[in-house]
Amino acid sequence: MKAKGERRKTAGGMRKGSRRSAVGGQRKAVSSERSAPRILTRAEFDRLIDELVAKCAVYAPVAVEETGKLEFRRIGSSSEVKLEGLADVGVVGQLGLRPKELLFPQCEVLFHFSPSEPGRMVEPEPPQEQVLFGVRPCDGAAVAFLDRFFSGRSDSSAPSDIYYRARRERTTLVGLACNRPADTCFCRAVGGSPSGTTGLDLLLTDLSDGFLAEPVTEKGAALVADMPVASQADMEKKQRLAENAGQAITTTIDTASLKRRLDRTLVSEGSGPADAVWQALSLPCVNCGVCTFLCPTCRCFDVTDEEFRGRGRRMRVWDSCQFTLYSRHASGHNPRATPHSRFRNRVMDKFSYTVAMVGELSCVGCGRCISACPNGIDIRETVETLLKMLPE
Amino acid sequence: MSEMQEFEPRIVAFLCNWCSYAGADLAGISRIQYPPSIRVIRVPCSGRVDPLFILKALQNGADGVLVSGCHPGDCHYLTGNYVARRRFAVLHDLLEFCGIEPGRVSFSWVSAAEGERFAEVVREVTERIRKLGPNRRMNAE
Amino acid sequence: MTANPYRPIPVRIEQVTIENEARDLKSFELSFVNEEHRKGWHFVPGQFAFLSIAGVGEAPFGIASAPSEPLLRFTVKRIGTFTTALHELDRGSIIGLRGPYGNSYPWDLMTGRDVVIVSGGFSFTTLRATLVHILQPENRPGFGDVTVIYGARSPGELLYKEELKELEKRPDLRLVICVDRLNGADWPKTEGLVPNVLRQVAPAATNAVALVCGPPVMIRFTHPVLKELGFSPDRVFLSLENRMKCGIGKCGHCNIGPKFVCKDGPVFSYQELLTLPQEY
Amino acid sequence: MPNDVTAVIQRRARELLSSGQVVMLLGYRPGRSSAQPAFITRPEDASLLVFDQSCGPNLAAFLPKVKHLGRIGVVAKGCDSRSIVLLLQEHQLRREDVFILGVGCNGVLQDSRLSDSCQTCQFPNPVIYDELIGEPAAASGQLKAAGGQQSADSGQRWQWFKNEVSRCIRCYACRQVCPSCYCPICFVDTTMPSWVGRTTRLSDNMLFHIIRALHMAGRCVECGACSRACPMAIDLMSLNRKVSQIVKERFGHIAGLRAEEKPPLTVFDPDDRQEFII
Repeated sequence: MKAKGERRKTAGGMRKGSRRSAVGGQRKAVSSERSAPRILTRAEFDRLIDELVAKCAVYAPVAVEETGKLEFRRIGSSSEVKLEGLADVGVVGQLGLRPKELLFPQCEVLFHFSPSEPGRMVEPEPPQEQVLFGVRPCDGAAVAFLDRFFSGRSDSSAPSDIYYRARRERTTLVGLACNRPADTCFCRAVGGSPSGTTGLDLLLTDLSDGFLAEPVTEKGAALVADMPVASQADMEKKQRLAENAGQAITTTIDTASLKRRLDRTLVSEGSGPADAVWQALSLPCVNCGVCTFLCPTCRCFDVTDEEFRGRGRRMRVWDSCQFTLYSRHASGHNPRATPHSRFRNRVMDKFSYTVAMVGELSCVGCGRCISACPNGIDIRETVETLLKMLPE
Repeated sequence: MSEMQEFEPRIVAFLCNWCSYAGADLAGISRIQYPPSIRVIRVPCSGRVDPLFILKALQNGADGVLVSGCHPGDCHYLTGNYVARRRFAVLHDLLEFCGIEPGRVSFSWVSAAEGERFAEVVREVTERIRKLGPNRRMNAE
Repeated sequence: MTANPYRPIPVRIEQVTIENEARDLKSFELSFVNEEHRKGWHFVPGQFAFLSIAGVGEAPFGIASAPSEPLLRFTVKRIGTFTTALHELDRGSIIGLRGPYGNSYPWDLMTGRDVVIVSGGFSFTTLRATLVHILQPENRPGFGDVTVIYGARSPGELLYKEELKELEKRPDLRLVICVDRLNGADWPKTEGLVPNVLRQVAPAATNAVALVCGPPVMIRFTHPVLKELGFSPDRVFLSLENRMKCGIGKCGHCNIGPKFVCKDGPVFSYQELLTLPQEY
Repeated sequence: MPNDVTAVIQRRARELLSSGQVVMLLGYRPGRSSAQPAFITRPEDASLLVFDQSCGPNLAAFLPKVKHLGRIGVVAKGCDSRSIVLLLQEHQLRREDVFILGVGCNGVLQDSRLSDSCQTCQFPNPVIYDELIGEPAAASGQLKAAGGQQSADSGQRWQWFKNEVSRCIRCYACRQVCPSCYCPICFVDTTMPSWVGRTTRLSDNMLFHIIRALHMAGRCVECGACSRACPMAIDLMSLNRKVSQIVKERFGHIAGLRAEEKPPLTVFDPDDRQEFII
């Protein structure tokens, strides 16, 4: 009963292979003798969390009063965690804090400096160990994508991002399978699964009378090594839940065909019929940054310095390709001056560009951009239209 | 408490070129004493003062801001200060609503002939801010 | 511990030269503060680097000096926050440097061939580096005819004027300097827009490689002329300068389709650009 | 089964497009999650249009972007029509640029609850239109005191404000959906000087939100589009209501009612109250 990192759907030109993280040597796939699924009662689960809280930072879904939504918060005790019924709601962190922010914060200090000592730039203290509970499989897949994007490339022109890596190496992701996906979920259409393990260290499934815990990495196995091994009946129950959840997601996308169609539009920009398709699709888009900021794979950043009373810092701050400022040169020239070219860039990034860059789609089907778009733009409809309107 | 007494506020003063700046000048020429708390920025008209300037000053470490222009009816550009007055009124009420301490941002009219009044305004504003203590709410730190 | 790719190394400004009449173009010549940094610094003409001022920020610039020159040179137009701050710095100031980044001009392809350099405005920087590199006595025999067409709006806006006057005398180089309007000046000798001058000069396309760098409008009108002259798209190379923040393919800003100008560029063949969206 | 209003909108859209009276009909179409703005240019597509309580986006925000195409037909609720008036006042639009299909509005639903802004709506019916479709809606809105947050204690108000704006992720959805935010370059996007830092620390967020609210003074029609767009559920409506209240109390102005009125912060009365001036 070995839990395997499943392979994601491959699109044209995509490299096949394991999605095991290229970042962080700690995340070894679990050895077969430690891979046996375990069973955790709620009491054992609470004990595990309280033990971890004493050792490191623990984040888990918490119902937030102001927003009325579930978001990840640092917890001080197992009593704060809301796990009942959690497997039955949509993706966590639709609003508020999301797992991405714990690996790639919206504002992150790169260096501290003092203008009186030019040339001296001091890196911040290394991040602390953290464990994230209740990460959804789509978000796990997104982390695996970020691992690959932020890791060094073989051609050495793009070295590894040490800030991302430092956080990633000190992070353990404990997933929670979705028993009832939301109506905005479409992970299966982009190669994921409501019970997928990609990017995770341990996957929990809510069996209602306890959690089934399947180790994915050695890190994950270590958390549950002393728990009882699950029975055949537990495994069968999990299997049924996973199948039901999978069947609830009916959206399908021919991602390979989509990529071929999208790639054909690259050359005809500006004049070709594809441009009219993009213009029509982007009309309701107002180029705000909601979709990109909430997207678990969007990773663009700006670098900005600030100085206050003799102390300064260089920070990186999330940026969005939907903003005009994003691509505007200091001279005023803007290579993506039109709203539809910015809209297009985002969709192309998800379904074409990152396949060319690192061999993977960068849409994991979490549906956050659908539920958060102020004008109700639905990426599934966008993709449907593109498949219909663009020639193969 | 002693820290509070020693606290010397830093106040950014946006003074219109035609009246309040001249008023400050007169205060200086007349050797009228007032606290050395203000850092003057001369602007062509109080109508030039964007609320952004005021908030930016507070963000960048000012403990208070004073905006001063010509008395209503005396604007060198006829109506600049009238329009500015509406803007400042909204800013004043909104800052209060947001819980920025009343008195952090002050407005006054001082003419070129009112050297003593200028000194009096600075004394009053300084005293208010001294009582409020250092600006922490709007501060960048 | 791997080196932090975001960490700038300290360099000292050794020389500041005002390059144009408008005084908004300055050349900064830099030396390394630490010897080990100097030893570890290797670049090829066409590459760029980030200059960095703590508290102000960073910005990328093409390297205007050739590898053989003792000081690193950057020619910078005062246009934004960073460049304004840089322009205020004097000799002796310490700033930061990150790089070198990007590919370079296609030196393998250029070897043994004629080289045609077409440049306008202040983008001449990396092409100056290229030209100086080619003209090194040990390098010059490796190339065929070298033609340079360099234009600016007015005589006062030309970069590296004294150097250009010297280069004009060289027999092994065809250097045509032009300006949009001469306004009665006696130098340079040619009046006209770069694409038009290129058409008149008409360098042979057989066995030649063209390097183009300039403002977007010049690039747009230069392409058709090169095509007329018989340059195939795989022999025309452009150096692009999209907005960028990291230089190492992470921040996302400089993408043209799936390519990043910082790591896949800044030099692209026209052939490659034909397969990418026109986002440059 | 299309409701009556939907049926009339569809029919009129078809007629207006067929007769060439408008080049585009800006209305709503159902989306998978919520209603979406629809940009109908062919009479045969008019059947896509709907009108119901899920039609939240303020369509006036799109008018400056599509007016170059020709005369635009637009479906306008009470608040949307006030935004059109505002755009007319500020010369962003000419009356002949638009053909307004006004509709009475019973409020917009968000997460199946009446949207916050609609709970205090005083103008559910269009204040300007070429045609009124359906029956006028009854004004049911209760005038809420600007922000239930108006505690007497400055420190408590500060806590409330801090708590709200500290959540901001600076996605600018509030700005992008707002018909009143049409500046080609927003103050947060200037780089010379850079007025507002790019970070999401409190002081940058505060600067953004205070100035955003100030820029709404006399210009906010309280449609609630910003509030509904906010992914962090920041209480933008309280700030908006407050500036509207200030402008109403001090200058007697209500935004977006009469096209011939001047924006209140561009004019003055010599007798404006100045009790706040030393």
